Amino acid sequence: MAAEKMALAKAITESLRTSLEQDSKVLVMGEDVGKLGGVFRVTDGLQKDFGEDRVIDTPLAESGIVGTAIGLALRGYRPVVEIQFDGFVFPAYDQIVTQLAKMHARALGKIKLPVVIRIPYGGGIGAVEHHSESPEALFAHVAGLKCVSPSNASDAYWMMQQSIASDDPVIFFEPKRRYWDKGEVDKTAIPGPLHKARVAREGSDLTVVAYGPMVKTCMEAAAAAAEEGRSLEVIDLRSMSPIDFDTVQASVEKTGRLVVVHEAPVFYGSGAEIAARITERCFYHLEAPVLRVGGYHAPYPPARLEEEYLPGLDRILDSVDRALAY
Amino acid sequence: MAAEKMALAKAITESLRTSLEQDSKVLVMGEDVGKLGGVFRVTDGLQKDFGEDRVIDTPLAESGIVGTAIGLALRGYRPVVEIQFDGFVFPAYDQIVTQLAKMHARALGKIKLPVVIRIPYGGGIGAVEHHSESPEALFAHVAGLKCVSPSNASDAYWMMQQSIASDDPVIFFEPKRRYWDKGEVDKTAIPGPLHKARVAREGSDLTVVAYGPMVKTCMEAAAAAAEEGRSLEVIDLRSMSPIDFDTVQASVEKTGRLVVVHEAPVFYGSGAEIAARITERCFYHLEAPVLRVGGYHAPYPPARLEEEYLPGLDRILDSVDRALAY
Amino acid sequence: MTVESTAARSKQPRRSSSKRTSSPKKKAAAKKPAGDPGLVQLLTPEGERVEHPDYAIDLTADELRGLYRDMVLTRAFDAEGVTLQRQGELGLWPSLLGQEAAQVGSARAMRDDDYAFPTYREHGVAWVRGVPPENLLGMFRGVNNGGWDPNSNNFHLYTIVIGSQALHATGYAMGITKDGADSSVIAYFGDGASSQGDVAESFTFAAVYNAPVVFFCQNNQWAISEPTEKQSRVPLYRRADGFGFPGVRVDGNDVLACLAVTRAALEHTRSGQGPMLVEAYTYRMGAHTTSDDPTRYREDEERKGWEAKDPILRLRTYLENEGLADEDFFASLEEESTALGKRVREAIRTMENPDEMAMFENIYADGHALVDEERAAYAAYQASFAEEGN
Amino acid sequence: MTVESTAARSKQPRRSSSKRTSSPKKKAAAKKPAGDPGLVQLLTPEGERVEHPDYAIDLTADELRGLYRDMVLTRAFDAEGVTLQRQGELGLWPSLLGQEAAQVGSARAMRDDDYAFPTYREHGVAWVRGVPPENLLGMFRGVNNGGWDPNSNNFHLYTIVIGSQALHATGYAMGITKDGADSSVIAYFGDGASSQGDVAESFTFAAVYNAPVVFFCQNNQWAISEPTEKQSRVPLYRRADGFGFPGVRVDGNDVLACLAVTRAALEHTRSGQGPMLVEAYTYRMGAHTTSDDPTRYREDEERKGWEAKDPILRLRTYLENEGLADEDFFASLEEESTALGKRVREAIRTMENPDEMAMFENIYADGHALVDEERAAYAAYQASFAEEGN
Ligand SMILES: Cc1ncc(C[n+]2csc(CCOP(=O)(O)OP(=O)(O)O)c2C)c(N)n1
Ligand SMILES: Cc1ncc(C[n+]2csc(CCOP(=O)(O)OP(=O)(O)O)c2C)c(N)n1
Ligand SMILES: [Mg+2]
Ligand SMILES: [Mg+2]
Repeated sequence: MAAEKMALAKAITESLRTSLEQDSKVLVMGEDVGKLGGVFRVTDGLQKDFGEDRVIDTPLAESGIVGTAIGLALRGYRPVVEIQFDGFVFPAYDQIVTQLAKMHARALGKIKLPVVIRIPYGGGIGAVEHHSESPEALFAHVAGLKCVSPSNASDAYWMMQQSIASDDPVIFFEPKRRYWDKGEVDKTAIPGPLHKARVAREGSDLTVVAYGPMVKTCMEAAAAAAEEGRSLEVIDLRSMSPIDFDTVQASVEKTGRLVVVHEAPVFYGSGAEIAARITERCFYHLEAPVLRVGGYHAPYPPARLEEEYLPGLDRILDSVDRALAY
Repeated sequence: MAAEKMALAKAITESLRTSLEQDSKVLVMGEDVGKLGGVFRVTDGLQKDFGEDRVIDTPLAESGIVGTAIGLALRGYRPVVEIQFDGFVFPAYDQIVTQLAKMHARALGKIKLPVVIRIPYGGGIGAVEHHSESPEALFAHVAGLKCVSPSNASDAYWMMQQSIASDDPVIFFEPKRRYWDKGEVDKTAIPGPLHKARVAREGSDLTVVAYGPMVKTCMEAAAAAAEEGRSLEVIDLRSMSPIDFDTVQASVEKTGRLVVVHEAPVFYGSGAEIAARITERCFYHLEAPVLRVGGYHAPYPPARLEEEYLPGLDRILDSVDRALAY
Repeated sequence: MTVESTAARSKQPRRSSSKRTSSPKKKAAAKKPAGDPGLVQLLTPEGERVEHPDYAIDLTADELRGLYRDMVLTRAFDAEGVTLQRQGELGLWPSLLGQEAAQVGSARAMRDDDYAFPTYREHGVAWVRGVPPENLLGMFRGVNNGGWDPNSNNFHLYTIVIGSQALHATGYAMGITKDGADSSVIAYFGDGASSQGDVAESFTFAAVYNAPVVFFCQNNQWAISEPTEKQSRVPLYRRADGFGFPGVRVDGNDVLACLAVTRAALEHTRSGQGPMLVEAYTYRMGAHTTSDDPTRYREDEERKGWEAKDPILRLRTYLENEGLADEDFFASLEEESTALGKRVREAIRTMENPDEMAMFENIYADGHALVDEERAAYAAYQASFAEEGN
Repeated sequence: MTVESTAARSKQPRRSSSKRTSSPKKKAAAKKPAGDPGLVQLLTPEGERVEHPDYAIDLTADELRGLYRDMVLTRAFDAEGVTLQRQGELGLWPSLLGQEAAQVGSARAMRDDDYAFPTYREHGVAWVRGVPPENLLGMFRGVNNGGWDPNSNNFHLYTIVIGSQALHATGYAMGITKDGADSSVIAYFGDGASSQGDVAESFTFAAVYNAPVVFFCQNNQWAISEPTEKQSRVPLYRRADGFGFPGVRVDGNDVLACLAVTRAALEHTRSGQGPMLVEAYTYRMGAHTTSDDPTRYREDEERKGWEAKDPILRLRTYLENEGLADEDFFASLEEESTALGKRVREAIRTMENPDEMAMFENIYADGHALVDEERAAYAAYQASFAEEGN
């Protein structure tokens, strides 16, 4: 058994390394990804080993990074782009939404754009403004993009390689506050499909759906709930577009109750889509409305308030209680 | 009674004219808004009457337009910005999301940014790519912005002035395919609040919620349903952020059924938010899950397919039937 | 390459052709351009050959007639586009009228292995690259959003969001460098586009990575209703200098100058010196698109002034004066034009609407569960009408 | 204006002060700068006054001491920022170490009615504008995202999204023109920021509208780990030329030159000639921020080379050599620095966390139903703990 324990960030590094090794068309590009190895050191050592030609420090211009990545993909490359922080993806939004997402359709399939956009996202690290946001709904709404987020090292390792192997553009949301969390990675395993949800904990009273950084929090909530005699099933969604509704549906048909948890603001967030669709699919099974726990309709607050802003154990359990009270 | 019949586009022109007259700080700016009067002639004649200093043809750069509008607002102006078509707002997305939406909060309220961004949106006009999109969910998700859309000339007239008067940034979505639809505008009336929904047609069997261009389609659907003996209540939402959930709730408590209709893709669309929240508010009143009718998870299709892509009478009535069948 | 292109594009610049038209005698007679010294011109509006110290060109009669033919046929099918729009066959048509020399000249400077990234008005470039005109018209008819295979002619899809393609071109050029190839790229854009941040960023990337890309800006004086002064207070070719690469302004209505300058620019990029900017100074003779009404914002006088500088006329005068083309040539070209117009017209009129299920195709290369679900639901919904109909 | 600023900012440029320090004799002795002729320098690293044909400056001893004091105090509280971060009082601190002259010099060139749009490192500009240092530190402590009132000192909030503020500055300047005022604006940004589309677009808008804005680029050689060559292959001041306005490179470690050049640039903009670009050639002596580890990407040698060009040192040498400041001055300034550090430290340590309900405030000026709902729900939720606690 080849499993190694490694931090989530390290698992991504290893995954990038493997991809760079296996396919000479894979490129890593972004601000400070070279010598510095990225502000989170996720690309640490890669430029040293693969050269400046494949691990590329770019000018400070996100639209330029994504736009030239598209051009590189048109030339046959598979660029993996790093956006330094969630809040800095917006200058590239036009290129992502109007070009990256739509070019395959515009060309009636004759063009493929295997571009991965890595975005360290989410809060909980005490950062200044624009460094703690969760913009996934703004990408998942857009057809032509796929959006995924690993919650643990093993998924980070495999999902990154699958994203790079995908012929579609993938927005790869990295749960930055979990970068340092260690987990087992078995590099010889055969991974499941990229867009399949995972039942992270089985339970019978209520289903909790989360992805990325919130999975750990929800597992903790489930453990706490168990002590109070409540059996929560936790689903790690893994993919926000497409969403594996089948797995969620199967769970909700069993438990009859659903709470969706994410850091992003609830209003127009992914929880809305999950609630709407699962309610439609499980209308006769639901004993309570789908409840959502997430950020408020407010700019991400200054660091000293983020504990209050972010969904934590208490707020999740409060919603669990409310759902169970129906 | 001072009501005049005028086209929706004309009502906006008149409203802008009135605002320019009443407040010397109001500016109109955008590409081709001057001599040409905009590609839809919405700003027709304004530059002639108010001069190049107040009705400003800008360089072809949307981020620049919104970014300088922010600066002008900081200097005390109230810019009304035109984005030529929905699909061209994305180069400005960063300025809208990271600056326009957040600066009031960043300054702890010491800065106000009364900027209106006019976006002619939606399909049905047989246009080429990027000219028919409905990106409202991408703005409504973002705290700090308000998003509204009139469905008729009178609302267009009043809501524009209210948006300009608002001290918050407002994204004003103009239903371009209804630009030429005429309606009564009473310039002496006292308008209701900007963010209040309107019951456009009373009914008892099922509630239909729509906004902007889809209101007319839903009214037609309600008329058709009435012939089949089904009484639909149609709500014109008018505001996508904030959403007047109270009005929708009251209606659903009465009818027990809800169908939400919009042109934008359903996946992560505004219908999801409405479905999720109304299900929570009206759990015991709903006889059927909230159903959504909207665009598919696809880039807006070429013009020859848009009739199939856009929600029309049949697709709305199909969902009504499905909801009533529960 | 399709049959209608004048000559197969060579793999190398066609510098060594043997039969030359400008004999030494002629050369001696060539005058310096009268106008703006900063404007590269090789053929005056009056059809006189002039020399430019930095840009020599020496073409065979065949090549000259070929350029003429390209421009005439491009103008012909472009006019057909306008007509077809009037007749309701197209939703929209952006005419290139007046810009034939800029497009044909620059495109003829390219090698087969070079790549063109157009905006939405480069019908002349498309023609030279061998893209059948019908293919271009499809998106303006509304049957697709582009849809030709960019790689079959190294001619990318039309890009409507202004300026975006400049970055794609730059990235593509960066890829060429990585491949160790000596191909090059042309990014086409307009005077209006020069204001977009994306264009500036593409200048930065191209300069920093020494990418082999020629930025070819057709300054046709207008961005819809806005004159170029709304985009810049100095000539656009100067923009490049501040990014550290050369810019040059060429008479965009002079096909010889456009060819010579673009050729030199492409060579410059191939030699590893990085990008170059060419500003082709030209004029949009028609409306912005068929939806536009230019009488609202510009004087007819201005247009008339430019008529005298017509790119086709001046080459015709030259060909006639020099005896490089006879009446037969012009007559048969007229027939060819008519035939091309007819061919395009027929192709459009018989162009089928896409199947409605096409909405659900080509959104993802590897599929997407929701698309599958929506496709199935739509098919079932459509089938329900058929059932009801039974 | 707060008391700590050296001198009240005048409503007009202080050109007519009477007591001048450079006597004719001194002037005659002044040398031409030895280095890059394109680099404007008035005070060499060795502390020698040199003349520049285009940029004269003539300051009183008071004013010179004032500039010195500004730089020293800025450096002092900046160092305090680093210390406070190490001690866990701040989450982050971006030190301006090495850039004091660029910031103090440019800011001292401004009038009260001018407006500064900083990025996130302009502590020296803030100081001169009279913003209390504690206010700057709040956002790095995480108690707010800025939060000072920009209009009380005409000093806008720090902007973290690189390049955005250049457009705000330009729009603000456009408003000044509309108002018929003769104020001006400075947009501060870095070498890295020069690559952002927003900065290019601000150049375009400012040029086209003749907006009174000085683009002040502090080229501190690094954008985090990337040297300036990753952003441009030519000096950044040249960027302006391609947009049709002048650019100049100034020794960014020479406070006199920064003052003189910025003053001239501001005058240029006031005269209705539109924008100007100033590139202050300087060096970021410290880490990018306290989170950064520069040993990973640059040699200590480089830093050492720049130590010899220290902006404070050279002015001190000059003051001493010219007898313009005595030991008392330096001693009391040291005390003042210590006191300022202490004041900032205490202010930070006693800075209260915001009330949690502040999350729901100031999102909208006119309110928003959902915010009200969420605020109420949160309050009820919080109250439920209190109840349970009972
Ligand atoms: C980002 C964006 N904004 C606005 C438009 C609408 N629009 C289409 S063409 C055009 C003018 C383009 O002018 P120019 O770049 O000079 O090209 P030309 O049409 O003259 O060839 C505008 C504003 C667009 N297509 N994309
Ligand atoms: C749009 C955007 N992208 C990335 C970042 C992350 N970032 C913060 S500072 C910085 C480097 C800025 O360099 P420069 O403009 O030279 O300013 P300096 O820090 O040297 O003062 C980067 C990449 C950001 N803040 N905004
Ligand atoms: Mg143009
Ligand atoms: Mg820097």
